[in-house]
Amino acid sequence: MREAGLIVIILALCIAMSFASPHFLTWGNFRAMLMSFSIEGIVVVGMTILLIVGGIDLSVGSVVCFSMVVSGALFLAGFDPWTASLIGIGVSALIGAAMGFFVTVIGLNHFITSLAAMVIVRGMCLVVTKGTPLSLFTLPPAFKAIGQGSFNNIPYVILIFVVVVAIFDFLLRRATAFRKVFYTGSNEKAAQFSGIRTKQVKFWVTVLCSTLAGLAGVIYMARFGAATPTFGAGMELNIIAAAVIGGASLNGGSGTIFGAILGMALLSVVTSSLILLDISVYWQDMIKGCILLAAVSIDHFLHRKKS
Amino acid sequence: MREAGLIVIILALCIAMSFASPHFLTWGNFRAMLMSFSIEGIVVVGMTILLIVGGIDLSVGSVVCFSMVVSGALFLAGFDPWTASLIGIGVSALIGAAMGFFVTVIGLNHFITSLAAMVIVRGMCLVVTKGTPLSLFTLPPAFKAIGQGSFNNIPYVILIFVVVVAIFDFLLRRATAFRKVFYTGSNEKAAQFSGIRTKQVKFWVTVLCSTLAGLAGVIYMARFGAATPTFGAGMELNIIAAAVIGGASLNGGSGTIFGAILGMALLSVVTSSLILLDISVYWQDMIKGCILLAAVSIDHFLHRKKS
Amino acid sequence: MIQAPILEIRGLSKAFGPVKALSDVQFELRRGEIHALCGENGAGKSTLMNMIAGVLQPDEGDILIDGQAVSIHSPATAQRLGVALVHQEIALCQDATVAENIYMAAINSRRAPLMNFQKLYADAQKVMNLLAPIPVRTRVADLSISNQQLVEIAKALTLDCKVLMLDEPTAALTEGEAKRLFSIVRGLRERGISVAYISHRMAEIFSLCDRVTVFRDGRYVATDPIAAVSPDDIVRKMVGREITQLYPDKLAPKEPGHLILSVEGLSDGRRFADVDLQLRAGEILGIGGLIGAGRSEIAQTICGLRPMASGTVALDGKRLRLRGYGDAVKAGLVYLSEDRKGSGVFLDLPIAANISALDLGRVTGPLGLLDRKAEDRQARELTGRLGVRMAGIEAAVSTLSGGNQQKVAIAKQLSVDPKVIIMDEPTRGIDVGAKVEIHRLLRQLAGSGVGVVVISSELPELIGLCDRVMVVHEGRIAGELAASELGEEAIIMLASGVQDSSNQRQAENVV
Amino acid sequence: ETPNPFKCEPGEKYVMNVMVSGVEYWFPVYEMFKQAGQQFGCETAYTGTPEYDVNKQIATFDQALAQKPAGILVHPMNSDPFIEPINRAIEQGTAVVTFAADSPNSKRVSYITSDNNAEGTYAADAVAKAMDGKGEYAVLENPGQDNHDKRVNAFVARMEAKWPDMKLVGRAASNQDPTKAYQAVLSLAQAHPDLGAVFMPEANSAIGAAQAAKEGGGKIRVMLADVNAKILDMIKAGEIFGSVNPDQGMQGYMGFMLLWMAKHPDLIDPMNDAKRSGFNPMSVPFVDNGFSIVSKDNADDFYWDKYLKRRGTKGIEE
Ligand SMILES: Nc1ncnc2c1ncn2[C@@H]1O[C@H](COP(=O)(O)OP(=O)(O)OP(=O)(O)O)[C@@H](O)[C@H]1O
Ligand SMILES: Nc1ncnc2c1ncn2[C@@H]1O[C@H](COP(=O)(O)OP(=O)(O)OP(=O)(O)O)[C@@H](O)[C@H]1O
Ligand SMILES: [Mg+2]
Ligand SMILES: [Mg+2]
Repeated sequence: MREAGLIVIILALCIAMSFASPHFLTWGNFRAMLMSFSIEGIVVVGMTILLIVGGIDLSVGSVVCFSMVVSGALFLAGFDPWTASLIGIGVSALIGAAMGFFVTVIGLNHFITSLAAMVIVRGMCLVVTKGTPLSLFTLPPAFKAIGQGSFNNIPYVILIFVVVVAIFDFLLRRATAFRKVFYTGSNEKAAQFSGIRTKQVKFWVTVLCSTLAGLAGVIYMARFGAATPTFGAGMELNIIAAAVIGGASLNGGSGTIFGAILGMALLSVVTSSLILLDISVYWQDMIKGCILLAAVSIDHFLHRKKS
Repeated sequence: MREAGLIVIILALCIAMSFASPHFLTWGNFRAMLMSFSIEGIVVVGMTILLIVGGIDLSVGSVVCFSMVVSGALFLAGFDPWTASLIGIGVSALIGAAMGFFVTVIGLNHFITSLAAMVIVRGMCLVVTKGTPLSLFTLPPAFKAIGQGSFNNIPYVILIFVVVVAIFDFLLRRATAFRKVFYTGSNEKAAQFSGIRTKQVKFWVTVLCSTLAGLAGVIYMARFGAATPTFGAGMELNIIAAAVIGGASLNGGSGTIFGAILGMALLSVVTSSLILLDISVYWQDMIKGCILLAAVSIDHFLHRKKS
Repeated sequence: MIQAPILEIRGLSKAFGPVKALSDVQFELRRGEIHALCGENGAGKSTLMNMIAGVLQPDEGDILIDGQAVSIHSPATAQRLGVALVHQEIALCQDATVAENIYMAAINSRRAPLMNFQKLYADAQKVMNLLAPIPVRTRVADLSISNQQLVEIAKALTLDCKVLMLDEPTAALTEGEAKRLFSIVRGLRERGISVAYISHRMAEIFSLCDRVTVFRDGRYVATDPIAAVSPDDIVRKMVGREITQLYPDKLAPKEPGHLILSVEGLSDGRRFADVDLQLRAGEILGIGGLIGAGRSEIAQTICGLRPMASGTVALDGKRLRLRGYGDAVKAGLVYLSEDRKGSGVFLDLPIAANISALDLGRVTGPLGLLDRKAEDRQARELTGRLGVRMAGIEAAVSTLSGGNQQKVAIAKQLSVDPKVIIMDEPTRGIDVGAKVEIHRLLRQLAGSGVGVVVISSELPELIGLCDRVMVVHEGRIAGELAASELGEEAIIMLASGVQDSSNQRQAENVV
Repeated sequence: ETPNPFKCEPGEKYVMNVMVSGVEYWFPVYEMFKQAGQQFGCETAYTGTPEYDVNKQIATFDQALAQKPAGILVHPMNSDPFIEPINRAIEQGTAVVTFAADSPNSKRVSYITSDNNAEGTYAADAVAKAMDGKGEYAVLENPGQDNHDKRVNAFVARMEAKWPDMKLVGRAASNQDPTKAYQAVLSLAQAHPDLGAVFMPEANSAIGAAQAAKEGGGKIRVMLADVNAKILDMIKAGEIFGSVNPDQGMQGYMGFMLLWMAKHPDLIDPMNDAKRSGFNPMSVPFVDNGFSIVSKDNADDFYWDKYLKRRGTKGIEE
């Protein structure tokens, strides 16, 4: 199993770190790491499913931002924050539907469609905010709690993340509807010859990915109490990297949610370790890249040996 | 032919623009557009060939920067600029070779390998420069001329670009060695069965792409008389977009240099038009993305009709 | 003095994980002979060929060429040693032209720095014409699967080799193309080239080959001169038992039941026109014709896999309005694709998931969740019935031999209890024993009231199995033959358009 | 009666040029640039690329140049790449003034900026004083961006020189990304439970950093440079300690003045060698536009949207 290799690598890193820094193996640090990737983790879920169907979405960073910005602007315009958030998520889903349209009806590929969407949606963020961050300082505490509160010392953000991951991991393994995603990504033609409406499948997965990005945007808004028009730029590469490290193939047909989350965790552990070890900022990027490369290589090696 | 559709679209845009703005059809504006994409165009050449073989390179922006930074640092350390540049290009080729190694020997995919390389090489730029731009004011005029001089009012940069494009376009269409690139990208197994050493092919194409990025870096250095550690960040998406608009497939097996350059030209004309039309910056990104999407859709439509 | 054989295999073994594909096998190919290699699906024939061609590496044992032990690490090495293989699965570069595919090896090894496309096209067209007049400037992706098979063979003919191995080259070819291939292969033999030939068609083996080697369960059984054995002997050695009746009994002439499938005036506006077809419960209808006649297109259009321009399709008297193939499946109309690898199976997915793909509803429990147990049960039952050789139902289909992949594709169709089943080259790559099983199964299905249509390029199959055969020529029904009229001559005449005068006229007009 | 000399010819146009043109830092600069232009009866325009890309910025600079404006107020993303374009502009008679970042080796007539070193130094003093000169601090960086690096370096240098008991315990790259800043501050707070302050040279990171500081119990003082509405709100709420904010308005207004003067050298009869040497007598090499310290008490005066509303202007869109 692909995941086993990643778990081994992550554990090895954690153990090494616990010797190097006494602060590493504390609940505080663990919580900090989890917090730092749990919202992005929701986006990873959608991206993984999209990769399985053979697509890709470069627009997620922009969509996260747009959902944030739209909800924020609506809130400032007098909507209650829950309605505003629902509309924000709805608008994200619409963006997904638009991309799905271009992919399935017009016949463009996911890469170029979502690249254009990335630019367009980022532009819309600018249009809505006029370039200035919206300060949502007045968000009611009940809403802010989504991003900042916790339950028995476990932040809601982490709970939401775990629930979303658990649900989609389960569905992806067990639900009939999601099985079609694998068929379509594995061999689209064979899926069509099995009576599967592959275009529909691709369409809905595209919508799902954007919707989850929208959800993430709303949670970010609750956490930061702000909506910044530049938020999430460059996020897509990190997210795709996590999914690919976790075993998703860019050619479609394979990938797991759990693996992708482990990929995300690996990236997070590395980043956090470098900071804890007080590595010079000039060296951080380089070391991070090297560890990443080494981890992926080792994982690949473990994986290959098994199969 | 894919290219015909793009030419039609670009011409249509230009004609529309020449009515909208008296400044559009001037040599000054034309020169500005050509200048703005001709060095990047050299990188596009390498990327297109890499896409044809089924690879992708996210590290080009970092490599452009590293080549610049290494050459610059060597020049400041007393090397003559020509030698320094050659070493810069050589180092870029080495980076390509390292990526090629991970792809062909270790067996990682191009995406994740080049993503790691992007981070690592960017880190190396920071390490070499300690984060501050190198001022290369003292570069001898003969060297600066590469980037800033012109011949009969045609900048050398544009001449170099045209020569590189012409050579590789010709080679890709006619050279036996480059046909293997198509075969490998189209069906690696089939190519292997015909005795083609597909790993070698992939390796050398990866090296070529980085080398051309290195060449671009050196020209940028001559043009700007500086080496900035953040240069070229985000360049990769633009470059891949150009190649894909020009007909290169992300699954390998198809693409042309000429098409990719037209893709680049389209992006450039759109950007330039928005500025000349004095469109509000808030709307620029959005309109740009929409035009891009429309252009790709129209192109796709023209193309589909023909075939 | 006896010359050393050109190719000799000694004590070769190969395992894929726990699966022993070959154990301690031997094989000997003499200069200038055509040597058949027989065995059931999964016996290890392709595995052996792949090792000789450098695609796979043996675990132990020797490969000797001209009496010299060699190690063949890669296809390139094999090529240098003069060994060439036509793979069982089509392996062509879809984006490249036919000509480039044909001469890919030559282009690779030649030193010329620049391509000479004029010469390439001219030479390639010459080679291609030996088999069929496929224009060589076409992209391979635009060819039908059987034409791709022809390109694959043409590719082998250009190789400058001493040993040519053909792995089921005729699996989807009709008589005409197969005959042309045989005369070419005989020509090669005259030139001293040695040929190893894998096929499940006994008739071919007896008309073409000099000797035959049989494998069973990954083990060597025997090698005999062809003159010294009968087809029954070979089958017995392959299967380990006697096969008494090759084809099941046909339907008594007056028995056909009610009309199940009725197609009228079907056209797609491009490849075929005015197709009428009636299928009655209990009968097996055959469809014959040459490659490119449009049989597959007709079948796919009936099932909603391609858009129709005009015409009607009625199932059980009710007119069908299909928005897509999914609707056809729901209505009980299923189609087995001739392109196994491209559209028949999901190579990377487990066998069980492949079989359940056609109707996931059957393995879905409450709440829309998959019922894994039901899925496994279904897979176990169907693979058992068809005798699929596999490590387990969780194994990826890509780990199966070609014939066993075909069985999985068939199992998928059978999983849904269809009303009408249209099978395009159903026994492509299936061994003799399994073929008998599948034929019996089809007959059983027909007997239970299912309408069965079999498209086949193998004339004996059409003749032996079907109650009635429709022959297609250039997109039109050229004629229909009742069981009593069936014969190779009759089918070929119709298929080539010789008999039907109206068609002939049309053909002239087209030209 | 002499006609008023401080007036533009018809069609005399002054352009401002920046990169990442959609972000609000530039807006007050342009606002005052525009106000000055209007007072002189000149046309003004706001140009630039929405991207963080020097190559694209130069393309927009070149395009602006192709329209032969009277002057360009440019923020060169990197200094040396602009030498050639700026010199080309000067040659064709377009005056060029750089602001907030310089291209010192070019022939630009003036450079106007706040003093990044002073900003960093001041920020360090403010933080250290609040901590009684004793404790641990960290910095978030954006390595490679010149003015940001200057602020950070000055901050650290000041601490070392003047506040020996202030200990630098960590540097992390946040690259203007709030999520990265958030993660970095959380990690830093884990490794250094006594962390008392964190400084970053821009506002984007601060949103994430402040949130992390808040979740860490509010012991960490967040200090930054630049402001936006969110930052101001947080300053007012006490979630952010303070900010040093360059006086963007002066940057724009004086930027215009410098351009206008450079374009009209004949207004004075120079009492030096300018005429002989061909030197522009109206060039002012360097102007410091100053900066403000934003704290709880004065934060209300820095809201951009309130300013726009009060003035009734359309900001960069006119
Ligand atoms: N990649 C693989 N992984 C696991 N098992 C494999 C693999 N390839 C082949 N096998 C197994 O090896 C055995 C021999 O397969 P092979 O393809 O050689 O059969 P074959 O004789 O060519 O059959 P057919 O007539 O169906 O083509 C089969 O049991 C098959 O499942
Ligand atoms: N570089 C190339 N460009 C175009 N076609 C090629 C190239 N290399 C090989 N071929 C094709 O492969 C075919 C076989 O090549 P090979 O060199 O074996 O042929 P040949 O008949 O010996 O040709 P000749 O001796 O005239 O070169 C040729 O007919 C040619 O069409
Ligand atoms: Mg086989
Ligand atoms: Mg067919």
